[in-house]
Amino acid sequence: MSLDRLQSCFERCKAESRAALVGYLTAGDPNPATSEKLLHVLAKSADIIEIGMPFSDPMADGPSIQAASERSLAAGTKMHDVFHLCLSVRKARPEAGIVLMGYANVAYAMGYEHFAEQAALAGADGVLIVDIPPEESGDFDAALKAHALHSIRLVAPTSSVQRRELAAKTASGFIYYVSLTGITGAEMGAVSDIRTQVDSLHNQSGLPICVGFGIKTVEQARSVAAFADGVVIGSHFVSCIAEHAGNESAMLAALDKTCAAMRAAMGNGSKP
Amino acid sequence: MSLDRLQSCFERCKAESRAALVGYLTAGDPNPATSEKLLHVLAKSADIIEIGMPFSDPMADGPSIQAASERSLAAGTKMHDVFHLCLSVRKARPEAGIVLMGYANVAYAMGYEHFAEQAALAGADGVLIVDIPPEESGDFDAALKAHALHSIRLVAPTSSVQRRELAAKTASGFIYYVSLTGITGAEMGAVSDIRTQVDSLHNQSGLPICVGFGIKTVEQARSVAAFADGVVIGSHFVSCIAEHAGNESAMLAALDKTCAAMRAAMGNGSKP
Amino acid sequence: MNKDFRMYDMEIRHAPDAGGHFDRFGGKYAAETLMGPLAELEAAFYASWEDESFQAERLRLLQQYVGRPTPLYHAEHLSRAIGGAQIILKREDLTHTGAHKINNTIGQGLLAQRMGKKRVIAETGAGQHGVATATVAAMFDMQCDVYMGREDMRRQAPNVFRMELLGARVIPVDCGSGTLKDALNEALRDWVASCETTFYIIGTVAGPHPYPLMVRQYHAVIGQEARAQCLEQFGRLPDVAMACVGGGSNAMGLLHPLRDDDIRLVAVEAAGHGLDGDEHAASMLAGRPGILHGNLTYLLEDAEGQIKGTHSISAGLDYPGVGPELAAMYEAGRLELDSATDDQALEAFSRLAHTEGILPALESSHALAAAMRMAADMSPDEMILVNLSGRGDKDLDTVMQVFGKDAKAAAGGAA
Amino acid sequence: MNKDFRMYDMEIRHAPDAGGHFDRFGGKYAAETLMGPLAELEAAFYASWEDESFQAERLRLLQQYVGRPTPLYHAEHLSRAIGGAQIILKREDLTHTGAHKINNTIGQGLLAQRMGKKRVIAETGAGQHGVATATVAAMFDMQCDVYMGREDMRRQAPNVFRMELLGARVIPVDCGSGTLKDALNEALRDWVASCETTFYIIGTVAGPHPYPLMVRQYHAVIGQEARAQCLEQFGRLPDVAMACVGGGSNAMGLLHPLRDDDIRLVAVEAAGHGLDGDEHAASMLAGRPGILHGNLTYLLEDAEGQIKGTHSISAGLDYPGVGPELAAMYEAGRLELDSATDDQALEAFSRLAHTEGILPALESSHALAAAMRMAADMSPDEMILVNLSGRGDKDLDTVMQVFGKDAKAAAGGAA
Ligand SMILES: Cc1ncc(COP(=O)(O)O)c(C=O)c1O
Ligand SMILES: Cc1ncc(COP(=O)(O)O)c(C=O)c1O
Repeated sequence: MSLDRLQSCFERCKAESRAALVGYLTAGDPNPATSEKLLHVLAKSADIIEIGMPFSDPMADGPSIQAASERSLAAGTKMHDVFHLCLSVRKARPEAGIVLMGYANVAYAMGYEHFAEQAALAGADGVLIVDIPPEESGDFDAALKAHALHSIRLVAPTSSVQRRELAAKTASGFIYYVSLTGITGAEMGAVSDIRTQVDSLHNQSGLPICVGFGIKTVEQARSVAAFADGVVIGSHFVSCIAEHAGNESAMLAALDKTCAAMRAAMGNGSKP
Repeated sequence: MSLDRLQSCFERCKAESRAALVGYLTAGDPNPATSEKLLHVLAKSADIIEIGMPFSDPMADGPSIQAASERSLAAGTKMHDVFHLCLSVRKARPEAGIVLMGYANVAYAMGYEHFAEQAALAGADGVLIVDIPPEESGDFDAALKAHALHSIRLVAPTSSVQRRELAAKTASGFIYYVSLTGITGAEMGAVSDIRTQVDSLHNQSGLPICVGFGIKTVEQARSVAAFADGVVIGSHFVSCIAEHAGNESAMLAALDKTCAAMRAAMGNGSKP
Repeated sequence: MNKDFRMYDMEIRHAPDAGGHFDRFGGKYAAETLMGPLAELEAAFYASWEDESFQAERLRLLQQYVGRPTPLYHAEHLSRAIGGAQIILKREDLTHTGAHKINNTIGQGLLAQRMGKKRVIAETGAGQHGVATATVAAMFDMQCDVYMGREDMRRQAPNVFRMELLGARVIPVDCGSGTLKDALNEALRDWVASCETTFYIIGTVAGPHPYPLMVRQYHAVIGQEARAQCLEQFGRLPDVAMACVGGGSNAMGLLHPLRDDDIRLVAVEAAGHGLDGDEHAASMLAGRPGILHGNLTYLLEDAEGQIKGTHSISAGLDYPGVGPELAAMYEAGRLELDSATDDQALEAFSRLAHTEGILPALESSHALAAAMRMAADMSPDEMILVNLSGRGDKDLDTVMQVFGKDAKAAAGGAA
Repeated sequence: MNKDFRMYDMEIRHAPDAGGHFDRFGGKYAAETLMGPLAELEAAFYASWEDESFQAERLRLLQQYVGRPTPLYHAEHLSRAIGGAQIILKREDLTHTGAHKINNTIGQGLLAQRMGKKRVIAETGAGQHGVATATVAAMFDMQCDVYMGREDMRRQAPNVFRMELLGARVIPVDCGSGTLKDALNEALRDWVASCETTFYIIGTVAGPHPYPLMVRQYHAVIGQEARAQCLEQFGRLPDVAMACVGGGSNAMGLLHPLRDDDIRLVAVEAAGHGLDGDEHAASMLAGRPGILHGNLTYLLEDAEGQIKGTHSISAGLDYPGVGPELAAMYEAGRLELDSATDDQALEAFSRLAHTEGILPALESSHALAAAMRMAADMSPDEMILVNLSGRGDKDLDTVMQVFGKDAKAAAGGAA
């Protein structure tokens, strides 16, 4: 069952003395067909795949992921396409972690219960909704729980001790530590600061801690992998799509290459 | 002496059973040299010559006489030119009536006393300042009187009985009845109305009554000449200058012709 | 002179629950990064609200700087022309900067000062909120960045100049439809990154808690004054109170203090080219509940929850959502809805100009259009109070274009 | 609310003589055709002034329509930045239509109604008087024609649109320099022809008697309020009171009610490109007495009495004369003169925008510039009261051009 799957991902990585690679792409970007191929490429290297649900108003995202949402919606991507893509990845990688990520209104429009049901049927392990904080997550978490889906929580540099505790208490699967005060794709904060935060989160919660937002280079990824349980790469992967717009094979090749490089940076065997 | 000269003009006309032709031109229009020739042409037909003193802001005048002021000032006409032109007409026509007409500020800027002195020296018989009504004319009239100049007054259709009396009391030379409520060059009012007004003015004052503003055709002139002591033609004569701009001899010929026609309309011998 | 402070009610009535919910609406649907800053803001707001010296300074500025109380004007000539109910205008158009928006920015600006913030940001549609923000930023010597959709910059050009002249930076927003919602997204993105030094001055009764509450409280002076003025000038309260709704700040400002009275409350939405198609901005009449910009409220969205493009001739109403408290009042049956199309708003604009010599904002013209329609079916001894939320100077270009005149040509030449 | 009527003094103090003379200035230098209508106007004015119901209606409109009393605002941030005397602003910019001009048009508009006139005409420079006239004409359902120089139509384009939207006809004046004086000439020409049916609403304290008196009385609310407000807010009167001077209506409005107090009164003329040359509009500082537009007063004229072309960046000050009562007060030593150049006015405009979040009219910016200069040499416990006669919205194009920005480009694009 899916609760186990995320856990096994992290355990597997731990066993390999490395951090998990958590890779993000927006579903349906640049169109559903190509997106499926891209997700399969991503799934070759990533331990956990974050599938972004496109939204018209992605206010927590920078230009790169905003553009991904726009391309996806312009190509006509609907939620059934998102679930189809999810299921396709699930079939190809039965052991991978899969997390659906997105904004509240998309889930709300479907109805939380129906959304959770579809997500579970599509083989997702967890869901991360950027704009549903613990305070508003009662109904939503209940729906996820009913379908054995993890509710992933974000913790930010601005989160107070109380809020970290709240996150630790209400989250499952893993905690996503936001490595900067800002939107996706901005510049990552100082590694030493992030490390301090992650260490203290480890003390507060038994959950794995993944770090993301702003990680763009192999060096950054490597330095974060040294202490985090997982490293999330988003904008950096997404940018392959914009860079090779109109040339699917080049797009796939570029993504494959950069995914592999990031996977390598997770530091097989190098973790203390 | 000049007081006699205006009087004799009207007496002469009366003797000829006709109205006096009072002709207006702006001094210095289109330039002092041509203006001198034009005034001499005018003086051949007109019994009384009104010499307009150009002013930058001729608020009581319509487009035609405004433009005359503008041309004159643009040609550099100064008050000494105006007086020179006046004197030139005086020399050519020792028996004609000459009235300087204009706006208060020009006289005020010279000083009323100095202005009156110069006007008298230039051979003028009277002065008509559009924007010095009897209420404001104390100092000015005194200066004119000191130099034996007539103070011509306007009476308008809007003038009350009291104001007509005031005009009758303070005017000398003649009374200028404004044949319309409006500016120079507009359309003349109904002849029957004007006649009623002029008749009643004749009852109030022993002074000759001249009628002006808006008289443009020989027919109008003839109909007014039937009951008024004098008929003032202004815009109509001035328009010869604009119509023949740049062609002095045509200008002079046109003015001559129209002056003669108007003079003929004064109705030699036809007056009751 | 001797302005009467007693008409201002400092008690917070009809407060949301602790989480900022008005019934099922509202809340705090924000990114985790903002939850800390929002809690800090909430605490600061409540503390300042209880602080007499803060309130005294706020009221002093509202009176001596903004020009409050604004008059209540009986539009006799308009009412007579219509021949029905009396139309009474609350003259927010006479405030400094020309719209009600400044009531709120004075409040939030003072709060930003109190919290030691050196920079403010804002989103703006019609530009009125941007101007009002740039204005208080200048007065309080704070840095100011205003996000504005490029389409809105075009239609409200004079307000762009005004902000720049006040020393603010206007940042064009190209994403989405280049209108208000996109500007709000960009402002939120800025704030997520800058919340430690920056105060985000939201311009309407929307956004995550405590914004809807806070903005309502700052605008409540409108209705409090109007209520007292009605009693003083007419010896009675109106039968109906009406306001246009973009996000709902001028509506809540007028209606909130009247909600406990026996008065019909009406919110007027922008029907654009008509409610049938998609070219309107009538979130309550034509939308359904959803989550956007930090709160749960009525939204214009497609079946998938994607936010729809909206249309209104008035930039200030061109927004696919509405303040959560309005949604709650509507569902509770305390708020009636009406709408006006672009054409109806323009007609109301002309009608008021010609009968009363007042050029209303195109936003306010929507409320007027609905009021005029309603008045026609009422008796002359009934009374409709309309919030004239702003003046129309900012809309001259738009209106002249519609009326078939080329603005520049008119300036250069025609009689 | 509860606005205090007692601050308004209805007695006519410092009246001119029966002929409308203030010492040797003023009078009735008008064409005979107008003398009858002027007498009729004078009688109607005096009768209405004594008529309590007329005055009550005038004050009601000033309060409920115009937005009086306007606030008195202590510009603390500006004063602190200068480090000298305290600068206090009388906020005429907050009146309906955005300048003091409406105080007068409400008065004359009501008088026109009372006299049964169905049509009004006006001259306008900055367009503010034209807008204020078009406004009351719309309200009172009178036909309205406004004469405006073509050059002024260009620099104050938004006001041209506003007049047209209010239903007025704006008639471009091409003669002369195409500015205010030429518009006045044209309006007088119209009136001479139409005086039986038409009321000429003159926009400043100039023209033949009774205009200078009448307009002063209608604007005296400014100084009467300011005086009472100073006493109430600061417990004292100001040391200096200042206003810009075009024709002088905002100056007389502020200064007349303060002339019997021990306060320095200062009128600020437009120095344009400097008083040395001819490119300014400083009639008192650089002119001499003469007769124009119906009254004897200080004028800018050449040796022959021809009126000179003037220059000021602000259309409302671009006039070669000044109200006769100001000339009289100046000669009597009761009025001090100062001036501000175009550049100084622009700097004051920016300074007020940046320190206080207020965009003043370019006219008012002249008064501000002089006040700022004077304040710097005074002590912080001294006080300068400045008439902020209007708001700067009408001047955006001019200012943006000067500040090197292409308005259209800014609107379309730049950050
Ligand atoms: C004059 C005016 N009225 C109304 C609105 C709509 O906003 P709200 O619904 O928040 O009052 C705006 C927005 O810019 C506005 O400028
Ligand atoms: C705002 C403002 N201030 C001042 C003036 C100058 O006129 P006055 O000297 O009559 O006050 C004008 C004229 O248009 C104006 O619009």
